Amino acid sequence: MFLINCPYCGERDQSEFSAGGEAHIVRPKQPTELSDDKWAEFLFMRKNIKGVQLERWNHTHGCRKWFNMARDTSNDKIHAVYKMGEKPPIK
Amino acid sequence: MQIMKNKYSIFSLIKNAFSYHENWQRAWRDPEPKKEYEAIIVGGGGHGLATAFYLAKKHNMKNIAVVEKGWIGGGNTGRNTTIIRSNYLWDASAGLYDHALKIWEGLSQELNYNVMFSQRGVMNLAHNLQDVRDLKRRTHANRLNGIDAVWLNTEQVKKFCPIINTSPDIRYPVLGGTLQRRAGTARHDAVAWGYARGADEMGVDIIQNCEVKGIKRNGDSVEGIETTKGFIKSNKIGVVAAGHSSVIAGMVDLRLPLESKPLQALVSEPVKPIIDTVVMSNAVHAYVSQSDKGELVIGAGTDAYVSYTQRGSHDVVEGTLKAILELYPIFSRMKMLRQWGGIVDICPDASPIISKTHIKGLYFNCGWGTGGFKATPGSGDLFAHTIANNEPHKLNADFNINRFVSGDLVDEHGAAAVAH
Amino acid sequence: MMSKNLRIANSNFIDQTSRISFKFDGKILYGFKGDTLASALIANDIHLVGRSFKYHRPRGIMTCGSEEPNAIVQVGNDASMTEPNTRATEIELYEGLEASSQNCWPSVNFDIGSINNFFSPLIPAAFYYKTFMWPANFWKLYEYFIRKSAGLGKSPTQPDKDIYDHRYLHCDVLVIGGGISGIIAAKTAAKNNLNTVLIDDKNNLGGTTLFQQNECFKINNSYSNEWLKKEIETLDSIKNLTIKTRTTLAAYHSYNYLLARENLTDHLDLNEKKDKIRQRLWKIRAKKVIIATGAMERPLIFNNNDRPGIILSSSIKKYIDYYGVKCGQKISLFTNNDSAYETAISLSNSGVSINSVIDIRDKSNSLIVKQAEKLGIKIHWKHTVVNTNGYKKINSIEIMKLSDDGTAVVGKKIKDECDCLGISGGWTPRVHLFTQSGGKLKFRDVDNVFLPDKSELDQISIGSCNGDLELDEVIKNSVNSINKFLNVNNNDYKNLEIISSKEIDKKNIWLLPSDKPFGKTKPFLDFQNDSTANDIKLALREGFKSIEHVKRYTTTGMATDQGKLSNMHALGIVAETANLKMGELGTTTFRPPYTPLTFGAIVGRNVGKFFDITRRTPIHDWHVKCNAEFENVGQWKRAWYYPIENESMHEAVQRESKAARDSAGILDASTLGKIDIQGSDASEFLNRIYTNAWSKLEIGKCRYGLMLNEDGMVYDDGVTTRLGENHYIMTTTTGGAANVLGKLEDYLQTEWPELDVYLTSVTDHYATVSICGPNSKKILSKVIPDLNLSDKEFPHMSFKNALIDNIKCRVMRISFTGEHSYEINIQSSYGKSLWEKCFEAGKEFDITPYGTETMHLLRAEKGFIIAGQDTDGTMTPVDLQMDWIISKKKYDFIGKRSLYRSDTIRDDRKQLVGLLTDDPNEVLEEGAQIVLETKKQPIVMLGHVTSSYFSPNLNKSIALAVVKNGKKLKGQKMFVPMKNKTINVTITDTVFFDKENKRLNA
Amino acid sequence: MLNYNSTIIEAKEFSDIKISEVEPTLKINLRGKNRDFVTKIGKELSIILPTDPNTSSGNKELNLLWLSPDEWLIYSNDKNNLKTINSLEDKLFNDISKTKLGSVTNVTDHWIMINLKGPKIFDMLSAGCPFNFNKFKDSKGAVTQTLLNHVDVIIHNKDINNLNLFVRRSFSNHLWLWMNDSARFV
Repeated sequence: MFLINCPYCGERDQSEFSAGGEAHIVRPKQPTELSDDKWAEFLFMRKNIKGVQLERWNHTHGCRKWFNMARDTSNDKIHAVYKMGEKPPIK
Repeated sequence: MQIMKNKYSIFSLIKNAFSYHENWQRAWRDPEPKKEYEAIIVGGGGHGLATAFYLAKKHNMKNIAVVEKGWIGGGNTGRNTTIIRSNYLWDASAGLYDHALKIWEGLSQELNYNVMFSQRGVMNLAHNLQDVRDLKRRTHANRLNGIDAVWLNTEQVKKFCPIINTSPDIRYPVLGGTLQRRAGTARHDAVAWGYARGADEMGVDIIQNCEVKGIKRNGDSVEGIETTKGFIKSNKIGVVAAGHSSVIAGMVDLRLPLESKPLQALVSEPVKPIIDTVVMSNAVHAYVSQSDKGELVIGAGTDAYVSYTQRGSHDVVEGTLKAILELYPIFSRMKMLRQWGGIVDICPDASPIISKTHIKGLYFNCGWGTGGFKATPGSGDLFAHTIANNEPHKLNADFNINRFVSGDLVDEHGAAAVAH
Repeated sequence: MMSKNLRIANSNFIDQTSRISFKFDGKILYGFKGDTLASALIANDIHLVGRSFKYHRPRGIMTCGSEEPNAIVQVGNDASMTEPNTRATEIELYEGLEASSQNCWPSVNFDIGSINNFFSPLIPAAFYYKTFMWPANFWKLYEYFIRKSAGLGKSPTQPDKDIYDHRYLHCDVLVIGGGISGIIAAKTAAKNNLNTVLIDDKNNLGGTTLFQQNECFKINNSYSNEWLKKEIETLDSIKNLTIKTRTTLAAYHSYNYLLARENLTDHLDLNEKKDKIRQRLWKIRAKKVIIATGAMERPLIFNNNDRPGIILSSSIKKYIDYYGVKCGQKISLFTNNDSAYETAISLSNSGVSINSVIDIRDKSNSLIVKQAEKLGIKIHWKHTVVNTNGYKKINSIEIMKLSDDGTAVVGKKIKDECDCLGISGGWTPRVHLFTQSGGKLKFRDVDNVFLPDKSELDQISIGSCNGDLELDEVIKNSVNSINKFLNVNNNDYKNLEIISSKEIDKKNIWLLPSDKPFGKTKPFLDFQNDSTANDIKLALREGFKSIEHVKRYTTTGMATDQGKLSNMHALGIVAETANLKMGELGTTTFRPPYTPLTFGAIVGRNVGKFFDITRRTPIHDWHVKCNAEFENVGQWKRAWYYPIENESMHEAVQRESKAARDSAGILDASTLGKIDIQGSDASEFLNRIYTNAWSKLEIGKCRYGLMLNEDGMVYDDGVTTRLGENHYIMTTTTGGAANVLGKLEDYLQTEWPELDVYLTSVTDHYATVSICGPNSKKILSKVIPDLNLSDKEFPHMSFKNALIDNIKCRVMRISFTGEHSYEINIQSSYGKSLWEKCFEAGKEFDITPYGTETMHLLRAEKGFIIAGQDTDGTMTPVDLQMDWIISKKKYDFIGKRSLYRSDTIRDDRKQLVGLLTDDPNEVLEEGAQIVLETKKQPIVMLGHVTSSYFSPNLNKSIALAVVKNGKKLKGQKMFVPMKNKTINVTITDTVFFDKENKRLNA
Repeated sequence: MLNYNSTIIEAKEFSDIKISEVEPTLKINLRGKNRDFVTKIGKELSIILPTDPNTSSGNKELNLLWLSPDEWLIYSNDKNNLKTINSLEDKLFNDISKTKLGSVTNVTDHWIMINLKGPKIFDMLSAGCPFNFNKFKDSKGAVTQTLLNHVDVIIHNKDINNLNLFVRRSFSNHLWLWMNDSARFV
């Protein structure tokens, strides 16, 4: 079980959180302008990185806030957490 | 090049007993990669080895290689709970999985390797009214697709597997279930080893400890792979890398609709026979069978996050055993002997991809999620067909990558769920 | 009657004043408090305790701990309390203990299965892959017998009566292992004000030092055991130190999250166990972890090394020094290192005669060996045991001289009578937990051990599990690394004077040679699974090179001890045979748990009524009182139907459905999700999440909305009411409530942070009472007299605030049944009372309570969908023939784009339709498939039945279904092929009842 | 006259734990982001809105619990005083929600408030709660939202070994039974 540092509530057990998948996939502002392929990219295609991945988590059973996390999917090490709208701390 | 292997049988065992078993041949060679192959299969799991086997056997492509990062059968092939069934909802899936099931039924003989396919039946339980509707819907669809599946009421469920707690007082009482008698389990290692031995015999090079580092392409077609054992040329590359599919795809900037997640399983200490079928329950999330060795084989769920660590969170294991004890309170004093995790690549519609890509000569077989083992022979056969003819077989035509663009998904969440 | 002669008097750990009676294989025996089952059995001269897995060879107690491969017994014979595969070496003796041998029939002494031993040449490793293939359909039969002979103990057949519990624990420092280094660590940590927890799997602290009373191991001039005893005594006085004995660390996960099982009652007398927690699983989150799990002795691999009476040398030492039990009268020792001499000295100090020590080394000049020689113990240097004799108990060994390169034996054979052989193959650090935690190992060549190397976590390993195998190293190195790790400076152990025998001469041969041809020998590796060195070599010969392949092919290391004893030798022999360096070969992964963990402990008290949450509505008790049958909807209990007397479900539902349309019905709708929406952008927000437009909805009006996923498929639906300019209340489906709120919050926080909108769940704040039917208006006017219910003042799809006895409530005039109906929302504490009030007021109209089944029937008569029943995640609003609800004006809403993909715009998709059976009494089965052609194979399925009922109000069977291209097929005859018959149906409109919606205003 | 129904049976006493429901105190959920909102609330209630995570503020009548950067829970100590409940809710609603400063929602019956007293309450909680109470124990006024046996709860540290625990009404009966069962074993 991870120990996750919620940017708002502090360190909590993983069971209080839920994972929301790859981060920084912005919903297209004008979907109707997009081709089916581009829309499919947004809907389904994922980087699914092995290594440091930027992803969304929600403190479901705490403050209910969404935030982002930089986690190495090859060893589950969490490098950083940052609030929605903030820039990723690492490239 | 053909290598005649000595046939396995009780007689060969007796014969070899006299020489203290010192004269058995290697099950497969350990060759160095050649410069070039007709086709290269990336990934030495069951699916990859089966693909090579059928390429050689049915499509007469003998000059092919299977490259494996670690040791063959060391990925999900060796980590799953070996459930085999074909009671899927949609026609496309039914066709795919039943094709596999039919091959399973003669596989030990086809490979001259006992894969211990044991048709002890698979039962899916219903715990609420929507479960009942969904399972009945599947049963009807299965029947009309020629797949044996029957609906059992609670009493019949109890009769078929007496140790299930079917009391109406439990939190989610068993309201009935479906049974596919032709379904069952098989010995996972034997599948990989049997296909490897068979493919090797027809000349296929199985190259272990050989990791793919890059894919060389020339414009819109592939030319070969960069590996830890050097460059290997080929203009047909079939990728069957399960959890690592996205990693390989990334080498040619190809994005797949996949997420790789931890899936856990566990076994108990071995005991004398206590349950002689496979029981699955999606709603309560528990599924269990007993191996020939006597271990209870229990599949847990996936975690919701991406991970390549082959470990999952303890809550998932606890949740699964909670469900097991709800349905089988007699197992409370049984002990967990070993738990482990695999990396499963999951598609949004819980159906696989067996498909060409927009890059010429590059083929992907992935997205099997939590249920790939059961499809191993069919998947290999159809992927071999797709690679050999550069066209999908009609049975895997619907499982192309393009469905995620058109929206023509094969939604099997109901039939697949996590329980395999 | 116990043979006293095997029990010597002078043990400090056995209370010889309290005698305990127990049963083994039906025979009544006696032991003492402090015994394990194993020590008690040996004291009773019982060595043969089990049969091996494959060849059913007689096997005896081999160790004194958790690595025991052979002495695996069934405890108890009560159908609900029996426990299989329990290690005799770990069972603390208690009054009333009953244990029996496993895997043998009829008895451990005469076991039919042992015939397998005779056939053993025929069944080498993995033989089953090579046979049982002919005739093909016979596998079922073969397998039946294989399964019967496999398995060890027996599963209980009745539910467990014991209680298991969980407890979370957060500490600064967790010390695993209460041996000498663990005790030093715990003491240091706690004294430096760190909240410290020390756990050990034994019933007391001290590890092996606890009984190490030997001239060669002294601290400050006292025996090491005496010194340690004093240390232990000081522990109680230290605050913020918690000590847990009988607690086994089961799993070490990332982020220093660990699971430990505490045994609370297993050691108690039978009559004391009741109503107590049997085992507690500690879920530990530690800032720092110190692993001090020690090392375990290795066996030696030689021909017939598996006979009862062949015991690890260090275990023989523990049995004599700790339990005061002699493992034999004439004992020989076989070793490749110094530790066997400690055993020899202990034995001769207790007056047990030592035949001889067989040592494969050329010599050893260490202190301990010298002392042994002083005691006149005979030593065969550079010799090996080539064979052992004795079927059910060892009675002699055969010894020969080793060739210089150690690969062969030379000279003449010496026969040596003995009734016990102690073996010592050196030591293996217990690195299991370290590797579980993700740590990487390094290999040390001089004594062939894997040691902790790199770790991601905040942890260290100290003592012998870190490769310090000699007393002075253990203390010095432990103290240093502890101080460094905790960043403290503890000088308590700085200037200790330590005497410790040093082992200089080392030699190791993984597979010892015999005078017999290799093929004829049986050098066992994995004693429980019966895999031998021959099997390993066979696997290699057949091309299984990876250690994981070898392990799986031979099943070495897969028994209930998970290879604790066999893994190193397996690696060694593979490396030797394939001549690789062991370091390069790597090791197999140790997976949790460290020792087998009961399911019960993992699940804790989350069984029975605590298996899952049960949610109840404020009116629940009333439903119970009125004998409602309940339906599980998610975690909710909802009233399903209310049978009167012995009404069947069908009868009850028909009655309820009729009553609701003829006069009045009342439904508990409290489970519907309710979300309070406030903020200046509330309307815009609704525009984006629903398919239809909201800006123009007047205050006080209600509107039905449909919510899609981004992939365009129907997700949830419900009625939303505009309470004020910037204030809405949204209802969701019962099952969807949590997900919908989560999804909406997600969009607000991540996609549209610019929107000024706040969502608050009020699902539990309100009880919702729904009254429907022609008389609903009359009833409501009695409940809320001062509310104007005229259609003009209070039309369909509108809402009013009201007071009932001064309690605020909201009344919506909305309908899911097609009847004139109202939903009253009142704060939950008054819900039951309001329900009763409405019921009272409705009595004169025979108001009838109805459940979810009737609700579903009534809405089906009207063709209203239920998300999740009539939709399955593959249906768009267009498929549902609800095009009207998709705003053409709106630029965007969730899922809109997906509706225009090549597949979703097809007009021959599966679409929602009505179905009527030709025979009005024939009710279709939900889930049944629909076809146009029954003759041609393969049968083409065009759709399926989603909802189906017998409608009492239309007096015929009705159904909803999804059918390919259904919109265009109205009036089309179709077939529903059932198992034994085919039902003729006709596709119709989805609305069956009151198409003109007259009744809404009736 | 409509009468009040509690979800929970009678108060329970165990050796070191007392568990009792506290009947309907006013509970209001507050949402808001900007500074005007914060100051406005301060004025309305003459209590400073706690903006530090996991903290609370309050006076004799009212407690303000921090739930998230833009969410708070108000609850009154004073029992079943419908008048104050309605009036305060209306007042806040008019001054906060109607003026678009934030949102004000009556959640009086959404949450059941259970009081836990005694030296062993934290042992009882840790039987099903992953939260680390080591510091929380000793910090009066501390607030946390977490899971207790898989149920969402808000816990307010009123005083030494004296907690107010909030659980959604439909879960309360289940959690109540669980807590009683746990209390048996601490």
